[in-house]
Formats: sequence, structure tokens, C-alpha cells
Amino acid sequence: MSSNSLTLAPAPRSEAAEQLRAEVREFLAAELAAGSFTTHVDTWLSGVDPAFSKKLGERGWLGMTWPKQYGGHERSAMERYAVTEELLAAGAPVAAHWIADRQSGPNLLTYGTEKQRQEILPRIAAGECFFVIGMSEPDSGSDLASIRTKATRNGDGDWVVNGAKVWTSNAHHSHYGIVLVRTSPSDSANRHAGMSQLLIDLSLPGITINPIRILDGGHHFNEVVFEDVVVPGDMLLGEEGNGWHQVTAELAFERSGPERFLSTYPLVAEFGRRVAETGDPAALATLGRLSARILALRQMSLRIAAALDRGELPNIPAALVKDVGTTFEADVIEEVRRVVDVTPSLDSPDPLGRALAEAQLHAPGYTLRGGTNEILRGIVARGLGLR
Amino acid sequence: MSSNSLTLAPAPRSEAAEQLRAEVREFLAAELAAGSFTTHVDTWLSGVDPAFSKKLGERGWLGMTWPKQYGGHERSAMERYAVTEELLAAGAPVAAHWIADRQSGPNLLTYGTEKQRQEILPRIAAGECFFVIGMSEPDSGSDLASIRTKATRNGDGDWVVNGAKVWTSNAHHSHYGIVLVRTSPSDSANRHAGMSQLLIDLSLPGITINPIRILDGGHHFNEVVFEDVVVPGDMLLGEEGNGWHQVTAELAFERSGPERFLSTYPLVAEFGRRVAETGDPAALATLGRLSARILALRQMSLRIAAALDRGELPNIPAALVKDVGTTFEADVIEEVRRVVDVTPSLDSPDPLGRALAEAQLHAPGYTLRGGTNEILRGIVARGLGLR
Amino acid sequence: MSDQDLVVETVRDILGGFEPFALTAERRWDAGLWGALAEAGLTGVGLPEEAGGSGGELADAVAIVRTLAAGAGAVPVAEQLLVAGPALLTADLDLPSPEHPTTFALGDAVTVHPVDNGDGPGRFTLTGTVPDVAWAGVAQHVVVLAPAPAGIEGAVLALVDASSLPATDASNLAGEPRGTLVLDRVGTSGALLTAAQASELRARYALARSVQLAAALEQVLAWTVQYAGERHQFGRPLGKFQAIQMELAEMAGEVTAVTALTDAAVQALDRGENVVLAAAAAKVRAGAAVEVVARLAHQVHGAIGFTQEHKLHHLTRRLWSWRDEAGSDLAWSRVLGAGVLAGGPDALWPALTRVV
Amino acid sequence: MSDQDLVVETVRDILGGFEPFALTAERRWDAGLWGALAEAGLTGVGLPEEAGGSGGELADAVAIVRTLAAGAGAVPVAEQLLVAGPALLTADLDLPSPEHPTTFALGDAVTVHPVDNGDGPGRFTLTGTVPDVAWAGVAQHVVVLAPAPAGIEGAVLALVDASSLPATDASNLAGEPRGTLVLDRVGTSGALLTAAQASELRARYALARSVQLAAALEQVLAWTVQYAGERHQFGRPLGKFQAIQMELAEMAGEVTAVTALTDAAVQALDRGENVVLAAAAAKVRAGAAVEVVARLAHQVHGAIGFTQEHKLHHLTRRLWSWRDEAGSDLAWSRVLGAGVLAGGPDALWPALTRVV
Repeated sequence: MSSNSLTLAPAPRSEAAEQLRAEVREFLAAELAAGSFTTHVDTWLSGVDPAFSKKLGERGWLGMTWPKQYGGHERSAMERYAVTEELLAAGAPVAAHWIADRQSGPNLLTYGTEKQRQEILPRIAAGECFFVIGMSEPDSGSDLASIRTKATRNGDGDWVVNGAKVWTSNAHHSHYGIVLVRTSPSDSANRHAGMSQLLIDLSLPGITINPIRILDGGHHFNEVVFEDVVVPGDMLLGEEGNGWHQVTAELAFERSGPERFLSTYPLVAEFGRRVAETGDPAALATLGRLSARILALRQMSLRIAAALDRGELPNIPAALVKDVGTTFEADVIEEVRRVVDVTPSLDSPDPLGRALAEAQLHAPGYTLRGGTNEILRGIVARGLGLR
Repeated sequence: MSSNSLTLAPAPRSEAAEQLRAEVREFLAAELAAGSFTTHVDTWLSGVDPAFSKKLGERGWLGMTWPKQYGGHERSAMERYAVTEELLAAGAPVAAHWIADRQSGPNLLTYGTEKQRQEILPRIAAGECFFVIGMSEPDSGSDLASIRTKATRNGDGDWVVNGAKVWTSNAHHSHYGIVLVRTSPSDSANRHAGMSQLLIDLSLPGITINPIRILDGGHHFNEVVFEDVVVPGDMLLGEEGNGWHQVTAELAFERSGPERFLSTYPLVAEFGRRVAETGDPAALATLGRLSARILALRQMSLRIAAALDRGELPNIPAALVKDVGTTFEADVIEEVRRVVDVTPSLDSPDPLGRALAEAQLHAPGYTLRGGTNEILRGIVARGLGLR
Repeated sequence: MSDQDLVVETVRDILGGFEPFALTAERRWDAGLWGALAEAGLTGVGLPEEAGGSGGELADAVAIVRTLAAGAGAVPVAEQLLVAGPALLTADLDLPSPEHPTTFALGDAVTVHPVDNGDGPGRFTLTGTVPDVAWAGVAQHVVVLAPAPAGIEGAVLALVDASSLPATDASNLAGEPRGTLVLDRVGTSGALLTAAQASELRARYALARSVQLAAALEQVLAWTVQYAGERHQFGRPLGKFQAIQMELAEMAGEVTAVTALTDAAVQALDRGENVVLAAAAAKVRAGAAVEVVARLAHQVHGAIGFTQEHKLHHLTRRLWSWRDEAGSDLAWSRVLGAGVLAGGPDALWPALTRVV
Repeated sequence: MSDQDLVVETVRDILGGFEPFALTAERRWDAGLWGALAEAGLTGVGLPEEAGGSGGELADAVAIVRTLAAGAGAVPVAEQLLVAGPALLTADLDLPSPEHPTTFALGDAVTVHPVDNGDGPGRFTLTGTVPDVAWAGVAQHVVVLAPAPAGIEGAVLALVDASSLPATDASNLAGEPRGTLVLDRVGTSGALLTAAQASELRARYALARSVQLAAALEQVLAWTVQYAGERHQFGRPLGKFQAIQMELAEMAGEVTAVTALTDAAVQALDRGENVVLAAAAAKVRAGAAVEVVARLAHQVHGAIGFTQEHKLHHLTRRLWSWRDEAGSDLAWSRVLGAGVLAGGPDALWPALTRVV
């Protein structure tokens, strides 16, 4: 294939990952049986349960790929893949730690100071420290270069931050934010210059966290407002002015994981139960089609995990996983409706009706969060050499 | 609804149309029984049968809406709609006269000289005179303003035409072409200026008709090459330099008819027969979904026929019919395959397999001919006020 | 200005005084809006004056339902004007006062016993549960369509006084009440209907939802077009991006298709034709459009449209619910598929041309 | 350079001497290409030398099949290297010379009678019709998988000498021969297979088509990207239009998904695992991609891509055919759906993680 930038080598088999998978599955079955959680759709956004996160930390299932000196477990990305996938498939409450474990930790590992790493990473790995990402702003939309949150040095060498970030998932349960700020004025010749990342303790004075409720009334997102927030000078993450590059480097982590196609898996699972019960041939075929799509997405995502293990940062294949995967997440709803007569309602006595309702009410988010699919397709087009 | 340019009044019921419909249906049943034609997919492109066209002319089913003085029948567009729809649904061989009856005749009525009207229109209405439209050129694609076929006046006041037109449907069976030519050099400030329409007798010296075979080997399209073709000066159609406007005015005729959603109806009919036989519930549901789409398209198209009867030229709603309709034509294939295990082959002993093969092999054309769907959607966006 | 334009303007004026809000267990409907509509006589439009209604045409009633649907009015007007009222008229039963909301429900699992076998509208007792009752707990009366007593053909239409009956407080995705009514030997007035009449009422119910869907789809398109024209990204309005234009045009195609078909089905109803297949087609086509229109509307609006503060969800959540109410897409697809084949395997086309 | 790269380069060199052409009743395959491949020993790759093959790995055979599929080579290499050859090895039957094409066919309606009940590969007579035989009239031998004789479990794999048998000259949408073989008490060598072995062979056949589909899909994407970069409209390359970029990215997503899954299924086969569900998934996923990729490729290419002179149809017509061969999308979807539920209603996820 001529478009080499999209093509990754197949993922090798990892026996270690499969063994780990079995352990996680056993743990989850026990937790479910004990009633410590109930399965829901899209729990990596909405399933906040710090106690559950702590349990995962105790078992060594957070910070898995990080060096042991920072509380990590020096496992492979393939092994981490197996763990995260099992948690999502079970609809377990993983939202509290998700961003910290997926993205902020790796970010700190790459760009953090030794002090930051030593202080924070072990707490993330223990499931005791949660993060938000501050990127979007009320007026920025998909155009991140247009952000206006500003950080200026004061006389003490500290940063004074003013502005507001939106769509910060679970900021009201989090300890830190990694916030993209403008540290020098915007330059129309290079729109991506002059931005930096700051590591901000969310308990600092001047920070207000306002809920942004989504259409079903759920409170997962927030607006985080910064008013003359004084952030210690050593909380600059990475290089001043290098924020755009650093943000971009995170994307392979952010866009390639199984959470980009398994958000609605609990609906598939309920559908499977229904099909097993009725044996309807059309529904069986639909289950087959959905399964084939999941299986392909798993291989796409696994290839990226394997590439991360090789030290690569395959951003374009990651954009493809998110584009194809999030499209799938919403399609599940239509595929199920096509063959099962079920009324979606959160109050439904039928678990399939409840799962359908949860999936539907969260559906607008799948293809928006982490970069809209239009943006992602532009990135893929660039990867194909078209712009 | 605020986007008024898309909205048309509902079509009134036409008892005359329904009565005519019954007559056409009876005629078609008799012809089918007599073996004068067999049903095929996409016959308005590929079903050339001058004898059949003549029969329609004899029955008054061509040139239906035109004044009687030109051989027309002064029927409504709603009545014409019923006739064309019945012919398409039966998969009858209507390609020979289709363009002349749909588009060139109305074009002549609006822009032709009295002599042209008197000479040509009655022959079209009799099913004895066929037309091609010469618009696209090898390098123009969707960008019609970039055409290069040139007509210059010679000393006698005649036009000398040089250039080539492609995608001229059935030029090898046709008598005339209405050809868009450049009569003054292109002007980058007004790319649509300087074009005119010429009415060209295809038997003139200097005209070569070369087949363009499509992927299944079928010969429906041609390249028509003009080498120093001398066209009498009075064969200018309409106004010199007004070609772009004239071409645009045809679009409501070209894009709104039932041929924009019934090209694959014979496949739907075969599918219906299969469903009636098996009673498979999933296939019944699919037939219901396809039926609902056809029924909506009929109403969209009928509204335009009614608007034409009111003297309007609703180009934007016509673009919508073509966009939604041609998408449907191809979707039929996937919908059928989803519920019936059938192998598409022109040699299939199963009529459903043959219809599927015909529909599939013609599929790329549906959303390309008469303006690609990307172009159409741009037109609709303009209608919505977006550009 | 047509009669309907006048009606629409009146309803819009009233709606202007009542902002749509998120329905909750505490605030299950817009009682104020209902009161204002009732006061203006709009809750009896299309029902004859001699039966206690406000008179007017079907087209007027449809115009009211459309306007309220587009405005996310949380009131049982579609049910009352387009289904329950006409159903009672069909059955020759007395209409409750249009000032108090009456809804309609399919009681397929209800057992009906006749109390009075005399001529005219009789008395029946009803036992069983009626699921998915629109505006349960809000509507004072529920017109229940139930199977006829054992041994009798057809169906029974019964007028249940729901004011003293318990209803579960379940709701649809938009928070509109969709509770279950539990009937335990409840005495009602009622009448026998033929199977054909019963089918027509089911179709009316589906068509009512289609009318609401069509109106809401149009409104969602209009909001999205407006937003795309106003919102700037990367230095220009969203609507200048070709990808967004393609999405809006796709939405427009869906909306136009739904409107054309739904209007035709309403006109067929107005002509007194059997609209079972027309309603089925309208419901199926509208349901298919919901997926495209709601998805693309949210996609174009971006994250802001996904927030509870934004108006968009008042309609998208209704769209997602309504498409599966009054008979799902799937159920009506099967009805339509079977219906167009009823004349035999070679008569599909004639059947299609007869639907509307 | 890996072994497979070398193989690919060799096949490409050979392909370079043979332009793809429209298959007709007169010219049903590319005998010249086959001859050149056979001469280079490439028609026996992946089959052990001691059995008369050329040796090499499954990966080599797959690389050859992929390259020929992307090049629209009209030769029965996928059937011979990936299905018929391995099937004969499974059944412990002798391989015909790889120089003469051998194909594979599902003879579900064939009646098999044993002639010899002794040990080892036996003799059978076959009666019945075998539809959709790939390369019928071209292949000298057809390996037929048929139900075992009455009263015996499993299936029979029979090696039919087709050189003297009549075959109808039906073809698929690409013109590739897909005739029906009529067997009238034809004596063959054959062997009994278990039902599991028979399922594995069906899966191999489906996987062979998936490999071809994956390769052709990749090639169609590459051609389309190239065309969009070169073709100008309205003064700039097509690929600069956002609508075209969206379409190409969608194609890329489909192609990447198919490749990832098909490669994984091939690797599972190479590890000796049961690949029935993996092959089913690969075939279903590839079939779904065909619709998107072929549609958008033609849409981007515009009318020129729809002409017989253009190379695009050599692959799009094959895509449209292959997706329904060796078991349709629908049939394999059902197999996969039933397969992932085989462990019970609560074991879907574990089943999914076991497929590949």
C-alpha cells in the first residue's frame, strides 16, 4: 500500500497480556458479584468511583507501563491494553483515574521534572490522584490554536493564569490539571507558537469549577475558571512555547485506545443476551456484523499498542482508530434497533432498553470528544499526502 | 421551516394522472406479455428501442406537456410524471427518447426558433427524433465553466465548431445534440460568461462518434468529436453568451424526475417477489424500509412536477431529489444483500441475482450523472444560505 | 394568510411565554402552557363543536401539533387532538372536556369484559397493564384500545378515568412521562370497533408521532443551519467548510423527504382514506431521518449542543424517543412490507402507488 | 528485505508483463500469466516440496495471492495455494502438479457413494451439480467438499478431474469463470473428513477471498489517493477539497480495519488455530468495506473511472463479486453471530477475545 504512514505492523501475541486478562476478568466477576459496581455504558466518562480506582491501583493495573521507580509496573502497552479493554467491556467505573492513567502520567514521564514525577506518578499509579486536561475553551472549538487562557510570569518567577477551560472531564473529582496556556501572544504567521503546558493543582486559590451538565442532566464535564491563579514557576511542563508539540504528542495515547470503540460495548453485551434468547436469524447476523467490526477495531488498536511498545507515536493510525471506532460506538444503537423491537428508556424494566437509552443519550459525545471526526479525517488526509 | 427555498407545497392529487397511469400500466402489461421487451435495471440509460419509443409517441406519451401546435398534448407535468414513473417501474426500454422528451424538447420550447420548434418538436413527440446533451468534456469534469469546445462565426455567419464532448448518452442512436460551446474566450472574472448552446445535427460532416464503453462493456456513452463542423448560423439556441443560464434552467427537469430514484426499481420488484415467497420477517422489514424511502421520494418528485405545472423552476429541491434519490438507488443493493443470500451474476438462473448484478454494475453512475452528489450538496448548501 | 398560518401564529405567541425546560420527576409537563392553550380553545381544535371541541379542520390540528413539537412544548396535544379525540368520535363515545388532557394508549395485554350488552356505547371492565402510556400521571383520561372480549371480533375502545389510578413514573429519553397503567377491574365506558377501525387508530397514533417528528426535524435543521452560519472556526463560519456543507445538505435531504411524505399521509387522512400504510411509511421514513439529522446536528453544533443549557437536546431527545413510540420503526416496517405485498408478488408497484 | 518482500517483487515483475484485461467468453483467464507464474514455481508456494509443491511458508503464499489480487491477475492462484492445495494435504490426498490449475468448490448438493471402503484414501463416485465453481472450465482439477455418504458423519473431500467434464460458462461480475459443474457418477479419489475439518476448509476458502479483498481494497485506495492528487477541478487538485478528503479518510479507515483483521486471521491460521470465526469475521468485515471503498473510489474518480478503459473496474468488479463468494456476508455473519454466542449469553466478551 502506497500510503505507508497509515500502515502498522501486526501486533504480536502477548501471552503475558492474556494471562493478565484472565486475572482482570476474575477480579471483575468477583466485584460484580459483590455488587461493588453495576455495568453501564460509557463508564470511562461517567463512572467515577475513587474506591474502585484505588482497588485497581492496588492490583498494579494503573501506571502499568511506567518505570517502577515512579510507582509503575514496567509492563508493556499490550498488557495495559488487555487490562483497559476488560474494564471497558465490563462497564466498570473507571472514569476517576482514566485521564491520569492514560494521558497525564505518560505526559509527566516525558516532560515532567524529576520532582513532579516522584511526587505525582506513584499517586496516580495507586489510584489516588486524578487529572483533567485543560485544552478546549468556550470559543475555541476544534481550533485549539485560538485558545486565550494566558499565563504570564510575575516578579517571583511564578505563573499567573487567567482564562477558562471547558469540557474538563470530572474536574470536580480531580487533583491536577495539565492546562494548555498561551505564554506569548498569538502570532498569525505561526498559530501554533507561544503555547505551553502548565501542571496546575486544582485546589489553588482563584480556581472555580463550574459544572457543565450534558443533555441527560449528567455532571461529567466542567468549566474550570482561572482568575489570577498563581502557579509556581516550576510547574511549567516541558518547554515554554512547546505546548502545541507536546499536546500533539499525546494524541496517540488519547485516540487509539479501546475506549474509542468500546464505550457502548455494554449495549452489545445486552443485545447478545437478547439474541441468545430469541435466536432470531436476522439478529444473529447483526451480532456477527457488530462482532466483525469490534474484532477489526481491536486489531487496529492493538497494532498501536505494539507500536507504542516499540517507542513509536503513530498519531495518524490513532486518528483512524478514533474515527472508525467512535462511528462504530454510535452505529451499535442503529444496528440493534434495526432488528429488535425495544423502547429506549432509563426506566425500562428491560436491561436492553436501559442500555440503549444510556448509549443514545451519550451518543453525541462519541464523535466529538478528543477531536471531531471531521478534524480526524483531515489528519488522515494529511497522512495520505493530500494536504 | 426557515430554509424556505427548499420547501415546496404538496402536490395536489391528479385524477387525470391516475387514469393515465392505469392506461400505461395496461399497455406495459400487454407489451411484456407479447415479449416486446423484458424488464431491466437502469433502462433509461441502457434500454434503447426506437420501435418502443415510437409506440409511446403514437399513444401520446411523449412531449406530453407541450403545446399541441408542436405535436404536444398539453397535459400537466403531473400526468407526465405518472407515465414516466410507470415506464421506469416496468424497466421498459425508454433510453432512445428519454433525453429528447425530458430535456431537449422543453429547452427548444423555451429557446428554440419557431422553425426549430415546428420542425423538431413533433418528431420528438412522435418518438422519432432523439437527442443528446453535449456538456461535459474530457478535462472538464464537474467544472462546466472550464469547457473548451469552441464555436466561431465564419464569413457566412455559420458556426464552426471544434472540440469534443463526452458522456453523451446514446449519441450513436441520436439525431441532434444540444451542445454547450464557448463562443467567446473565457474570462476569469466571470467564468460563466461567453458560453452558448448550439443545436447540432449529428449527421453533419466533421462529427465523429466514438463509443465510451462502461465497466461492464456496455455501450451507452460516447465521445462526440467536432472537427471544423459547420453549423448553420440559425442553429444557435437562445441567446449568444447565455449558455450557462440556459443550461442551469434545465436542471429542474433533469434532476427531479422519477428516473433519479427508480433506476434500480426492477431490483426492488424482484426482491419483493423473493420476500413474498419466503415471508422472512427481516426481509419484510427491509422491504418496508425501502418502500418508505420510495414513497417519500415520489412525494418529493411530485411536488416538483406540481411546481413545474405552476411555472416554477425549483432547482434546489430538484438537486435534493437527485441527491437523496440516487443515494437510494445504490442503497437498494446493500439493503437486499443484507437480508437475502444471493450471488450477483448476469448469468444467474435466479432473476434476483441478475437484477442485483445489473444494479451493481451500473451503480457508480447513479450518483455521478447529472452532477455529482458533492456538487448537488453544494447547491443545496447555497439554497440553505450557506455560501 | 391561510387559516393554518393564523393558528400557527397563535400557538407561537403562546409558546413564547413558556420556555422549554428539562422534564423531571417533579416537573413532568408544562401545565402552564397547557392551561394557556386550553384557554385559547386550542386543545379542542379539529374536534367538532357539537362534541365539545373547538371545531376547525384536521389541518389546523396538525398545524398546532407541528408548532408545539418544534417548540418542545411538554403537553399532550398530539395525543389529544390527533388520536384520542378522533378515536372517541370514531367509537361514538363522549369526549371529556378538552380542557383536561386526554391521551391514548395501546392496551394489547388488557382483558376486557362487557358489563352491558345493550345497544350503543356500553360499559366494560378492564384488567391488565398498559405500558408506555404517553403522559401517564398527567392525562386525566386515557383512551385505551384493547382486544375485544373473548369470542368477539375486533377491538374495544374504552375511556378510562385515570385521575384516581396509579401510574409508574417512567419516562422517555426526553423525560416525557411514559408510565405503565395498572388496571384492576376498572369500569369504563367503551365501544366495540372493527379490526379495521382499530388498525386505523394505531395508524393515527403513528401518524401523530410522524407529524411531531417532521416538525422537530425541520426545526433541528433550521437551528443547525443558523448555528453553522454564526459560529466561526479557524477564522470563518462553520458553514463555509465543505464538510459541514455536505452534512447540512444531507440533513436537508432527510428533512425534505420526511415532510413530503408526512404531509401526503396527513392529506390522505383528511380525504378519509385508509392510512395504515401511509402512516407506516411516514413513521418509518421519519424514524430513519432521526438518526441522520440528530447525529449531524450534534456533530455540527459540537460540544456546546450536547449541554443541558443548549436548546438542541429538547428536540434531539424527543426525536430519539418518538421514533420508537406508537410502534417502533421495526414494527411499522414489517407492517408496510407486508402491506405492499398483500396484492401478491407481482403487484408491488401498484401497491406502492396506492399508499399515498 | 523479508522473504515476502522478495516474493512480492518477483510476482510484480511477472505481473508487469501481463496487463489486466476484461475477461470474456473467449478469453476467460490469463493463461500466459499463469504459465509464467508456474514456470517460476509460484503456483506451488506454501505447499511442501515432498508433496510436489515449491515449499515456503503460508506467509509467502499469502503475499503472492495479495499481489495478484491487487494486480487483478486472472489466475486461480488464491484457490490453489490457499484452499485446494491445503485441503488435499489435510485429507492426505495426492496433489496434482501445481503447473495445472486446481480449484476448490463447495458441493453441498452432491451425493457421494463410496467405491472402496478400505483404509487410506479411497475412491468415491459423485453425482449432482456444484454451482459457483471458481475458474470452472479453466481449472483442470476441482477439489470438491461434499457431504459424507448417508449414515457417515463428516464430509468427503474429492479430487475431481474436470478436464473432460462439461461446465457452464457463467461468470461473476468481473467476468471470472464461476460455472456449474455437473457430476454424473464421476469416479474420484477422495477421503473422509471430520465435520470440524470441513468447517475449517470452508473457513480457509472464505479467508482466501478475504485476503484478496484486503489487497484489492488497499490498491483501490492507493489509486484513488493518487488520482485525487493529480486530477484538477475548479483550479486545484481534487484532494484539496474537504469533501474529497473526508471520503478518502473514510476509505482509509475501512481499508485499515480490513487489513488489520485479515492479517490477524492469517496469523492465527499460521499458528494452527481454528480459524472458523476469524475467517468469518475477516470476510464479513471485508465485505462491509467493499461497499464504502468501491462507492467512494468511483465517486472520487468521477465518470472516467466508470469506463472500461480505466483500470479501476478490474478491482471494483472483483470486490463486488468476491464479497459474496465462498459464503456471502450474510451467511458468515450468522456463523460469526452464532459462534460468539456458543459459550452462552453471558460469555460474549470472552468469545470475542478468543476469535483472533
